[in-house]
Amino acid sequence: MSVRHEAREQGVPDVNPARRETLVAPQPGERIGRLTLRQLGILQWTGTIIGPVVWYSQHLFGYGVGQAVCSIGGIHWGVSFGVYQLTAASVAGLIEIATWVCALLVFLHTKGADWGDGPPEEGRWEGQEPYGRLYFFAIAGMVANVLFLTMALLDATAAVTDVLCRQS
Amino acid sequence: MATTVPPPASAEPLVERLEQMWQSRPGILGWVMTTDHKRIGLLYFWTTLVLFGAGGAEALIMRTQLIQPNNNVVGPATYDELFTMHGITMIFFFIIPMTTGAFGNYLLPLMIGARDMAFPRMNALSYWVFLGSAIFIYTSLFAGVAPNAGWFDYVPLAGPKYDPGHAIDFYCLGIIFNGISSSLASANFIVTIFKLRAPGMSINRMPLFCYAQVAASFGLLFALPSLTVATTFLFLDRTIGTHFYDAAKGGSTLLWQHLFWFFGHPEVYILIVPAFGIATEIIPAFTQRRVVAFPFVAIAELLVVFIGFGVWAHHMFATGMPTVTVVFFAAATAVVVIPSTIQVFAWTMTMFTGRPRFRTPLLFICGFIFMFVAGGLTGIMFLAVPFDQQVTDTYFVIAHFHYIIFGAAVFPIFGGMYYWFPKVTGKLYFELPGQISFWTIFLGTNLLFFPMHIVGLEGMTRRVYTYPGGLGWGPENLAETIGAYLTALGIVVLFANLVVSFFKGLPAGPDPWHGATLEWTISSPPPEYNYAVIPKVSSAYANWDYPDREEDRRKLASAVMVLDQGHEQPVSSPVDGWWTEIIEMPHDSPWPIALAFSMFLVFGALLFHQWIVAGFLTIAVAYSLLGWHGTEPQEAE
Amino acid sequence: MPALTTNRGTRQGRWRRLLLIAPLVVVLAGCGGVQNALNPHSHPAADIANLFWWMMGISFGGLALVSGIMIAAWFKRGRGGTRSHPNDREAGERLGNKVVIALGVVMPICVVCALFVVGDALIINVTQAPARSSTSLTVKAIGHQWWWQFEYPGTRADTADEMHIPVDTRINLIATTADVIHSFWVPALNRKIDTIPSHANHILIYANKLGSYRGQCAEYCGLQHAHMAMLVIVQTKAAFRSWLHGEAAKARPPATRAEKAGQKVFLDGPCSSCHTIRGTSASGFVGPDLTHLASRKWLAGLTIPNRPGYLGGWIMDSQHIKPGNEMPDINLTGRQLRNLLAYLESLG
Amino acid sequence: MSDYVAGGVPEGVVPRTTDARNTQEVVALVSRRRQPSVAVWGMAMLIASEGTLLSGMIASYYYLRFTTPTWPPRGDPRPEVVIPLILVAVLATTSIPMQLAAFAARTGRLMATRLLLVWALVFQLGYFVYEVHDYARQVHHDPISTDAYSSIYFTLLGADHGHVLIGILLTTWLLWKLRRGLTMYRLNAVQVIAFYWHIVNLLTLVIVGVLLSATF
Repeated sequence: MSVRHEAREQGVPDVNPARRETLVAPQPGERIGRLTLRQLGILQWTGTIIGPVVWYSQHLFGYGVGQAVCSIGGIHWGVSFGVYQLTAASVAGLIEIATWVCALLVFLHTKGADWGDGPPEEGRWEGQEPYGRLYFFAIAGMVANVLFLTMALLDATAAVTDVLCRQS
Repeated sequence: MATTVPPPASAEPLVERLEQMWQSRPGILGWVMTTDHKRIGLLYFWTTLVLFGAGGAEALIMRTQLIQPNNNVVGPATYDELFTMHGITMIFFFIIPMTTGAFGNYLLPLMIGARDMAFPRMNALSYWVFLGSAIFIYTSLFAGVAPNAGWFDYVPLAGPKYDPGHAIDFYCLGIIFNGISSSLASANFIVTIFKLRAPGMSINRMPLFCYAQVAASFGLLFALPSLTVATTFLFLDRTIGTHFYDAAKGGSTLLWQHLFWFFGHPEVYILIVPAFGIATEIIPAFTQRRVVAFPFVAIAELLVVFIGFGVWAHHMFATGMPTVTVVFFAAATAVVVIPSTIQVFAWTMTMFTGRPRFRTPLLFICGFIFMFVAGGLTGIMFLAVPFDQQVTDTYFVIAHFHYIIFGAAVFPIFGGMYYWFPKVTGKLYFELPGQISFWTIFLGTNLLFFPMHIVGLEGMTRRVYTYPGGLGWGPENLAETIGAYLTALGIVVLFANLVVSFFKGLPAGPDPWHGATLEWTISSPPPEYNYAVIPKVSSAYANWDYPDREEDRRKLASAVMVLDQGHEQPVSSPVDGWWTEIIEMPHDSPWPIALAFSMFLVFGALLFHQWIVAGFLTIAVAYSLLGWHGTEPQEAE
Repeated sequence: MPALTTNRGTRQGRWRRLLLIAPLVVVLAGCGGVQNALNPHSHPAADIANLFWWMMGISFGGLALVSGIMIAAWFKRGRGGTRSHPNDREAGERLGNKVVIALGVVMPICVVCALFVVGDALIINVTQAPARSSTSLTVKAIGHQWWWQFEYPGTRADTADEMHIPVDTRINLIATTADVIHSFWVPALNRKIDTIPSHANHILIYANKLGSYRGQCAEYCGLQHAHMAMLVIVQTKAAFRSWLHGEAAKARPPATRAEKAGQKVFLDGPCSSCHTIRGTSASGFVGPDLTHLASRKWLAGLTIPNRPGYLGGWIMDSQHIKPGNEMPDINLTGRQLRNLLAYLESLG
Repeated sequence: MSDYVAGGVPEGVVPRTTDARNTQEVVALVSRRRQPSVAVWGMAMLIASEGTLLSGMIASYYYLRFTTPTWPPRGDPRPEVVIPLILVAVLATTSIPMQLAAFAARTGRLMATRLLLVWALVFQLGYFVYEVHDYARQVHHDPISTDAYSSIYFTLLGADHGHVLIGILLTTWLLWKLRRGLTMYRLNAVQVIAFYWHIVNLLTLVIVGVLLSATF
């Protein structure tokens, strides 16, 4: 006996309440809170895309500086590793806080949406920012930026505590 | 929910029309020239199974050798070839092609409501190239010159001075050849996922399996070039006398390690992320609820691969890099853990808040979660650099990554085999033997891998072909060998069950599990054209939106959204899934296999340093490419 | 690191051992093995061992937590849970999200940050390369396929596979290689360090207890990687000083006729092209320095004990004992072999 | 969309490109396209992979540089600056005719497309021929097997020339294809090959810059 029948017998309804929302998608240019959909869209992509880029640049930069400063080829440069590291880490950290705030704003403005809300059925309102996607990536961005921020903090800790070029 | 079987009367001509249009040639030609993602997926499946058998046999021989101190089943030379081939086979020729090639190829287009991959002929090419590379590298084993410097093949041991002969040339060229296949496949997956989703499937409604596939594909696309660079440099060092890795001439042996692990660590996540995807499809089906914290899981699957690109040097903590550099990577290693914890709790809480039914697939997923957590926790330990430096290159590490790779990648693969068996064959498997196979494999693997933690802490280093008595390593190794054979037995039971079910199993019907995703809306096995009506999607678990499925059936009856004017496929916008275009998909083609074969010849010539011959053979490659692009779609009919 | 200092640490380690993992202990109990990372005899190794016991305790907690949730799910199999539509956003989702955020994001971040600070900001200061001038003795370990050479800079001492050090002394070990990458690892004394071609790596070696500790090459280095072990022999400072003095001296000249004949065999035969005996014309550098061969307990990377029978077998048929090693099988008559053995055994 | 019966398409959807039988229809179709075609996506994937490959080589270059006391090591000639820079500038200008060709094809001006492609091809060939000759000359003076510097130098330069060669072959194939009119397939080809050339020119600039960085 198929699972579906079991479920029916247990009184599971056929219609999914979650689809309510997807039908009442916001109209073009409609204001949600203080922001328009389009602004929310920009905030959402900022909160999702910038964080990773910044973290990875900071990571490769830090690795490169370490390699350069502590190797025969670069030791005579006399680069101050600590300064470079702390600057890079703090700049990256600040940017990630900013992007986290972007994601948070989108999240607050799209409360009550469901991550599953997609674009409204047919090709109408093309180019609008679907409600569900904003909400979805707002959450994603908040999670991601927290992780990148943690890494920036740990890097800073390391830069402070370690003796430069002491062999591990 | 069956939609197309049996189709409403008025739809008959349409469906017949689609069938004639999409079906491959009959007989063997239909398999050689096919561009059907389902057939290619099956080809991948059978090929990788054979290679899995080879890798498993190698593992069993090694365990037999280590069953007791100073054992002498195989000599050191053979043992070195065995563990090298075991590593290469399981990573490059079993898990990656199985999770992406087989599962991904077969299921991805079904899940996103497409009729094929974005580049069907390139899809075929990536399979034939994969087969070619497998034959290429296994030739070395039968020729008695198998690679013998370990799967990460450190220089200078793998360099021209300490490993003359063809063994490492086989390694370099085989890996590059295989890398071509994986790169093609991953590019194909990415484009398919972003462009071929059924209209309405916006990116936040995409099944998590597809998130896992796209994460793994991006990982492969950006990690493999590093390996190609590394192996190319090594091949040049070995053949035309360059000095990339020759410390005496200004080269650096650590350069190899950096290049290799820049590929090698993302690789680890590339191995397990598609398995995460399989788990996140099985769990909703057997708990009858959508995964909790869906956005968390989706971003976690992407993040684990992305952050995985920042941790490579934690395989090199014992090489004496500056502490500042080492700790830098330890920080990334610390954070790369979080995405995995997110997923673990999402899975377990989905079971807890759902209505779990512990059939075999879900059992395998539970086993997967247990072993993944166990292996992940030992992984967290490695972020403490001193501890890592103490246990790296010991059996503790072997235990760790086998818990990850066998526990977290192979368990979901087995679970997925059971879960999609009815969809692929149209038959139900037998439940009791399935559960027996699970418990045998679960106990076997834990008996096989847990004692490795202990013996590693007791100082047993990896890659030793034997070990002295009197160090107290005997009992653990005996237990491990018993576990190995127990695991093998369980795997035999598993496949025996599937084979018997294939012939004697009850008919499954389109949707035995009340599964969540689109592939369960169509008949089992799926028709060549996958979907008679391009399905309507209004949530991530489309098969549970019964009104949509009803609407699809009505559309078929009135010939709406059928796209029967050729190999037609709707194309959508990458993020929100607006329907933007209709494209014509290619038909069967002989050129992919021709191209793969001519590439095989070129690599063969390179192996014997016949540069001139290789140069002439590239003409064959060019010819195949010209033939490939000879007929344009509008000339096809 | 008060919580992780040697003495209290090991005691804590011991009872934690008993509390945490009965099953693991049962297996460990049998073997206080001579090459065991959990049986430390220096403060770096002890800190690492204690760190491990802490981490393992926490890990078992985590594993229990996840398994607990799955077991709880097993008890509500087939029933309970949500009665609502499978796609319903409400059913149990809030609880799930809370748990994922609390246990899946917040808790692990705290744990890994704590571990990062303890491991990579504190303990690493003990295990990383010793600061210049913080050590009172330097030893050079050179990896060969497949044996270890030990030099004592400032003296002429040059021995193989058995490294003598004084107790309670901070030693700066310089690890290098003559061919491929090896890894110097004595688990009871400190973590491992790779030997990179044309590159010197430093590590602190320290032992707080007399005795001999086994170590092994940890990085795969070719055919006989399995037979590349070494012994660290910890002596009192006085004993070490006299040993070093003796080791630095030239070889004792042959006394008996057999020994003289043996020396002739050694110098005329192929031996001298690969081996050095200081004080004779033999100055090969492929194999170990044999000046004080008889003072060693083992041969060929701790593969066989250093007794006449084994040594004779090694000379005649080393490829059988250790396939692939650099030493060719030597053809000698019975008399020549006896004389050669007599000579080599006299090199105290 | 839901009233799509085989044949007609809703507003905003590009119908089957294979229906286009002549240039006018192609232009009409492509003018409705507001999203890059699947072909462009495929080329983007290839470029991502190739770009990573060359970045890996460039990273190796600097890794070796930092592990070597003097760079270039004694005995290796310093790379010459002027001529390579001029040639790269010449090569970079070919991005212009390639892009113009793409525009021309999009508006259906077939002959213009052909001519622009020929223009580009001439310069590309000139660059390639000189570079190959120069490469042979340098290898003769300072063999690739001298030391790590010469190894990475010639490998990096050779990889770059290899990409230029592939681009030349693609342009040639494209001209040969365009001898018989314009189809959607060939239009896509023009666009993606122009895309490829922009990236190859960019990579050449970067790589030459990297190699010249040894002189100061």
